[in-house]
Amino acid sequence: MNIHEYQAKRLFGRFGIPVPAGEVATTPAEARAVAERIGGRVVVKAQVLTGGRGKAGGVKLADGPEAVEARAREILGMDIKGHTVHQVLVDPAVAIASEIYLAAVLDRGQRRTTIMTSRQGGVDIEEVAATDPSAIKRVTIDPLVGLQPFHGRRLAYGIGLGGAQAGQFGRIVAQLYQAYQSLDATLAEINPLVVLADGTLMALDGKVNLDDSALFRQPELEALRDPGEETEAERMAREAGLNYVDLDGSIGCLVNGAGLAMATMDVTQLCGGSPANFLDIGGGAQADKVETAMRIILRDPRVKSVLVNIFGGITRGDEVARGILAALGNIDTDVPFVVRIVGTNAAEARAILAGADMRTAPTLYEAAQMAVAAAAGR
Amino acid sequence: MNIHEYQAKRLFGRFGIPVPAGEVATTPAEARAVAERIGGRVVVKAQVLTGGRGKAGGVKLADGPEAVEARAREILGMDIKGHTVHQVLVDPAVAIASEIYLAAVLDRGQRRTTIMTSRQGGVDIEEVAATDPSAIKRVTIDPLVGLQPFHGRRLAYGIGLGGAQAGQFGRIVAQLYQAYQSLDATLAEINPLVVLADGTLMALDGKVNLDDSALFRQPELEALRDPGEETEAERMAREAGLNYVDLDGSIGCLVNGAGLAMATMDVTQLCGGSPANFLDIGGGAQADKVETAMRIILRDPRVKSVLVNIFGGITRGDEVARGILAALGNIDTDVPFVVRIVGTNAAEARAILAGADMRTAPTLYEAAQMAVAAAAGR
Amino acid sequence: MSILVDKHTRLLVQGITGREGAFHTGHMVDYGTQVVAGVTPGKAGEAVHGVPVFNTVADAVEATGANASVIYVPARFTADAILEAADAGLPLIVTITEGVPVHDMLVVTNSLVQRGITLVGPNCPGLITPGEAKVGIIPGNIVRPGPVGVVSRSGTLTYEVLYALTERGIGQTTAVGIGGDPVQGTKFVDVLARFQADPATESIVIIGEIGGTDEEVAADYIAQHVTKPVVGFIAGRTAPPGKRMGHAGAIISGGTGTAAEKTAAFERAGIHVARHPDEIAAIVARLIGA
Amino acid sequence: MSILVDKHTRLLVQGITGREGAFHTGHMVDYGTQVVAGVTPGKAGEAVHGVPVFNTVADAVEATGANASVIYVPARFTADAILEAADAGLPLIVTITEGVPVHDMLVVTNSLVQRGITLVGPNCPGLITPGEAKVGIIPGNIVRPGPVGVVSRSGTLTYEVLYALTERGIGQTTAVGIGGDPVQGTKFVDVLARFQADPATESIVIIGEIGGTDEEVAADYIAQHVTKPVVGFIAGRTAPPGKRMGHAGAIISGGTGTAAEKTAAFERAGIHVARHPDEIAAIVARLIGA
Repeated sequence: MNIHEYQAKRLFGRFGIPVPAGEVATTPAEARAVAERIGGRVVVKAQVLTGGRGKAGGVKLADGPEAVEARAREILGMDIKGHTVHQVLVDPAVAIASEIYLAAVLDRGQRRTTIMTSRQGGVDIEEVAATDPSAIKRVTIDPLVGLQPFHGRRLAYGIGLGGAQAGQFGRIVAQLYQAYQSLDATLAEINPLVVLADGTLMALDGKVNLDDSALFRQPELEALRDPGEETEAERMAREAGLNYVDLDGSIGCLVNGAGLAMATMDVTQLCGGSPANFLDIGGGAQADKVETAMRIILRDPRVKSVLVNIFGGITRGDEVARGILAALGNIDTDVPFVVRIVGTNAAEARAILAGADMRTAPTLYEAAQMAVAAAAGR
Repeated sequence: MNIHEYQAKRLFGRFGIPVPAGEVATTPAEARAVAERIGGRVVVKAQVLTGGRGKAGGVKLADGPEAVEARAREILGMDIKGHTVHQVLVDPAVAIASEIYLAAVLDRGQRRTTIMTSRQGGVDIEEVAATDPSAIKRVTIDPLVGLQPFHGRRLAYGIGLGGAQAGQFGRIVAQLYQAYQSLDATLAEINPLVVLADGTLMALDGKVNLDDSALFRQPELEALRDPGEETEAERMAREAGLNYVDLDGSIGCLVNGAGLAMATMDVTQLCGGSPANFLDIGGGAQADKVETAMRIILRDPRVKSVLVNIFGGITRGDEVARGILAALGNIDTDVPFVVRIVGTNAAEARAILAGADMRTAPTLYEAAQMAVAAAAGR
Repeated sequence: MSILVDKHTRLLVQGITGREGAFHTGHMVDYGTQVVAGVTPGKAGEAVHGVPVFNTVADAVEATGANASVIYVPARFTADAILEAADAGLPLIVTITEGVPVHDMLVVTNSLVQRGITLVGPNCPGLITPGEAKVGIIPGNIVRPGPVGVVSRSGTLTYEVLYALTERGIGQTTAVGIGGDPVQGTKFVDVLARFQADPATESIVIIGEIGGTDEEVAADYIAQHVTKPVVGFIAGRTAPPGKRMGHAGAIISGGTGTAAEKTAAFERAGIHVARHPDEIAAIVARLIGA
Repeated sequence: MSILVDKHTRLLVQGITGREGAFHTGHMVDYGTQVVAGVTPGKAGEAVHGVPVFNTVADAVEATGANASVIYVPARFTADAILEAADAGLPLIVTITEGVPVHDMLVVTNSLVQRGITLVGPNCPGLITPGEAKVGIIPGNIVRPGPVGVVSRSGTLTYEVLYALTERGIGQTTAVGIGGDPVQGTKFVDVLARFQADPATESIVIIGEIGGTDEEVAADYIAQHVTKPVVGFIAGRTAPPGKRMGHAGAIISGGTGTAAEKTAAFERAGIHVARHPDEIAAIVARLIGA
């Protein structure tokens, strides 16, 4: 789960990291009120869960309440890479001497956490990694021992800081790692960590990715989920315990298992179609889950055909077939279904579905071809 | 550093371990006031940093304020194994169904922490270990991973607990380990952890040994030090940064280095004498430290002679000798000194001391014999 | 021959009295696996499908000589369960549970690696040595003994491949599902090394998916150390970046972890890459002349 | 020959600009030790006794190829310093500092043992290979090259023994002070194994003291694995129970850790036990015919 900049900075502040004293607003009037409270020059920043908002015009400086209200009016409602701006953050503007990048990030391959920093803050770290990899300094944290002060020193001296600044940087490294650990994050990023005119450091932007699997022990974080960032279909799926991702093709996919669901999407494309979604209904027949999954797929008007791909394992194929039929009995639709069931009792399953006037196919490749053809005809 | 039962239980309570709602008193009247506040039957317990106070009559039940005051009067001022009772703890008396032993203790050999428990609470664990070792259940905690819930379960089921009682026991194990870790303890012991009439558990007695080396980061614990438990000589030594332990012999020992100081005591005994103290003055000549050390030794009227044993290493022996002379110049004493200096510039050192009319010896064994002989003549 | 588990494996089931644990214990017992003990705290003395239940793993190991564990306990208790199994000295621990927090797994995997204990999973279907032992949830009726080693991050996609191989009469030495989480106990290379060393394994199927770089690491390993023919497939060519595709680990982030990169790495390493799952068994058949 | 350090050791000094660090760096350099670098955060570019100073151990190792570190930083920073040296890949770390918290050392020693890194100390005088390298604070003028390996939990008591051996013309391969703390990086058995394997070491002196059971473990090890003659001494026969005798580890607790037990264990293991320190060198002289 990702959270907004203002939420990330609020959390960082709680761990002692210096952050601007800004506030979030959902209307131009609210933004004006925040600016009046803060006083002086402010920056109005779109809160959307995507990058590149600066280039899209979602970040603007403003001086005085009138200007703030005007800028907020421009930004609120803006569409940035498919995300509508519902909130703006109004932060006091600060004089920036230079910008640093700092992040704690999960290193899956090493099963460790890497802390990365670079003097080239304010830009994507991937860009720095591509153009000037030696500018990035890294330390790797052993989860059994944890962050030590020397890690902070290596990073600070590594990017040329010294004196009191190196000391403050080391404290921020420790605070960021503490936040990353305590929040069950897989990424905690400050970009930029700015050097102010007086030489002290401040986190001007923040990004946090949270581990969905740990939200059960982070109830406060679960509450930060932005419902506006989820499509209606994604919300329905999440509430039903289905793994679902919206895509923009025309072939609905209903599959058991995440790997098989991805493979089904891939084969659909290989056959000249394009998948409308990723959907993993999980293990077992569970007619109610199948029905919810079908409703989610069919509410998308772009869906021209549905490809059902089920592997019958310990769950028998005929049971799954009956579950599908039961679900279809409750849904009124004329979108064509292509069903491919393989594995345990697949023959019985095909017989059941054939009796219900559904197209079936013995292989995934053939099923995908049929689904693509069915969609093309509509 | 050891702390009193009432201090240990107060700390345990802070980590969530159930403890009796008692209070400490330094006078019979205070004890009576505590008993009146608590109400009902209470137990009056001598607070001394030694075991065996029960057998010595330092723990007594009392019903009603009069009785409490009388019992407190009996116990306060009592001498238990050389410790004078200055405080009593007045705890509400509870109905005890059975007693459990539970402790977290540093295992030096394994470089781990062992948590031990036994159904034979209320007696010394060493006694149980000697008579019925299989009654003791142990788990070993990897400091890199920490205590896990399964450790508590293994101990609980291991001593035959079950159901809700096993659950509460597991929580107390976790709380005790948390206390042990957070307080930088090398021992955190609950003995007995009692099973009350309703089946719940309560820590009736507590013992904590703190790591002296960690007191710098435990200022609150440093404040728990009981000055009454230290001799005046020990206090002076601690404040001067000397390692000193009071013993009851007649040969004062002044040595540089802990191992050498112990060896000096041992040789004194081997030669028929008995050491009056352990004293390590540490590295370097430091005339002021040597002087303080001498004053500490000489304030003991039992001291009949002083054995000075110095190894000159990087510090030269002649410098040490001059330090000793300078110190002696400020102290008025007729106790005979035997000085043995070996190592760098030992010959020069002996010459300097010979000029000052001090007995010197080339070996520790000979020096000890001379010191013992000198003491015997007084 | 086989890797990791065989007919001598003495299996212990943690969470045996739970719904999943009890259900799959039945299937494992029916398959002929030596399931010697189960553990559920507080339920010592009970039995599930004839398997005796103990309060702790240590008790179970002492009483039955179990030498492997499979874990079905809920996610929030899984780290504790794995560490309990490790502490009791079990050299192989297979964790089926999905949804274990990443930070729990960072601690657990690092500790187990240092102690030389093999952890498979979490969030995996487990492993099966056809005709000998089934540890986890891979259906027993879709495999048969034979010369192909299968390793995969997926569940049902693997079942498909196993089923297709078996339908063609091509059996397997062992099939290992290493799981779809970002931090796994066993990685592709660990399994590849074992298949390479196993004389009965003649060829290897490796099924990867988007997210992380383990497929690239596996490709390097295969290029350098694996002499047996390898057939590969990567799922998620059509997955969009930044979205978690079911598995916690199946996510393209920061532009890395794409199917295209992984497929290219496989091809550079000389792996026979299938365009779609149906091709996998066919390529294997061609390679081993079945 | 020698153990752990020799003329090829490229030593780094952590805390080199501190009072102790600078003082002993001078002595180590004067002795002929290859002291190639020092580390004090924020003091890169300075020099101490001609030794260049770096901000971090990683920088120092990269610039100088240091392969061992000796630590003189204050106790509250010692765990960090040790872990920094370990992280920079140094295989030998000698920690002189006294008063490091026990819980710090629990974490540090367990981590280093698992990584195969040798930590000597803390609260130790370090080690010296006469004529080759001095790492720590053992006086260089009381040793000489020769056939005796010395290992001890003590400082000055060891110096005494070294001095007495040297006075008799009996030199040493290496002398190792493992330190007087309850949790140590290197134990007696670790050093004994190295002396037993070192062809130049003909006999061994082991000096123990009250507290813990490492002497008993060492005695068992000697009985089983050490074929060279061993002379032993235990300090603290007259120490009272429950009192810390200077060293944090020198305490008799719960009735164990007494000198009597340890001496008995030494005698059972066939170690030649000296009654008092003056006897040690005499017994060694007799044993090796010097």
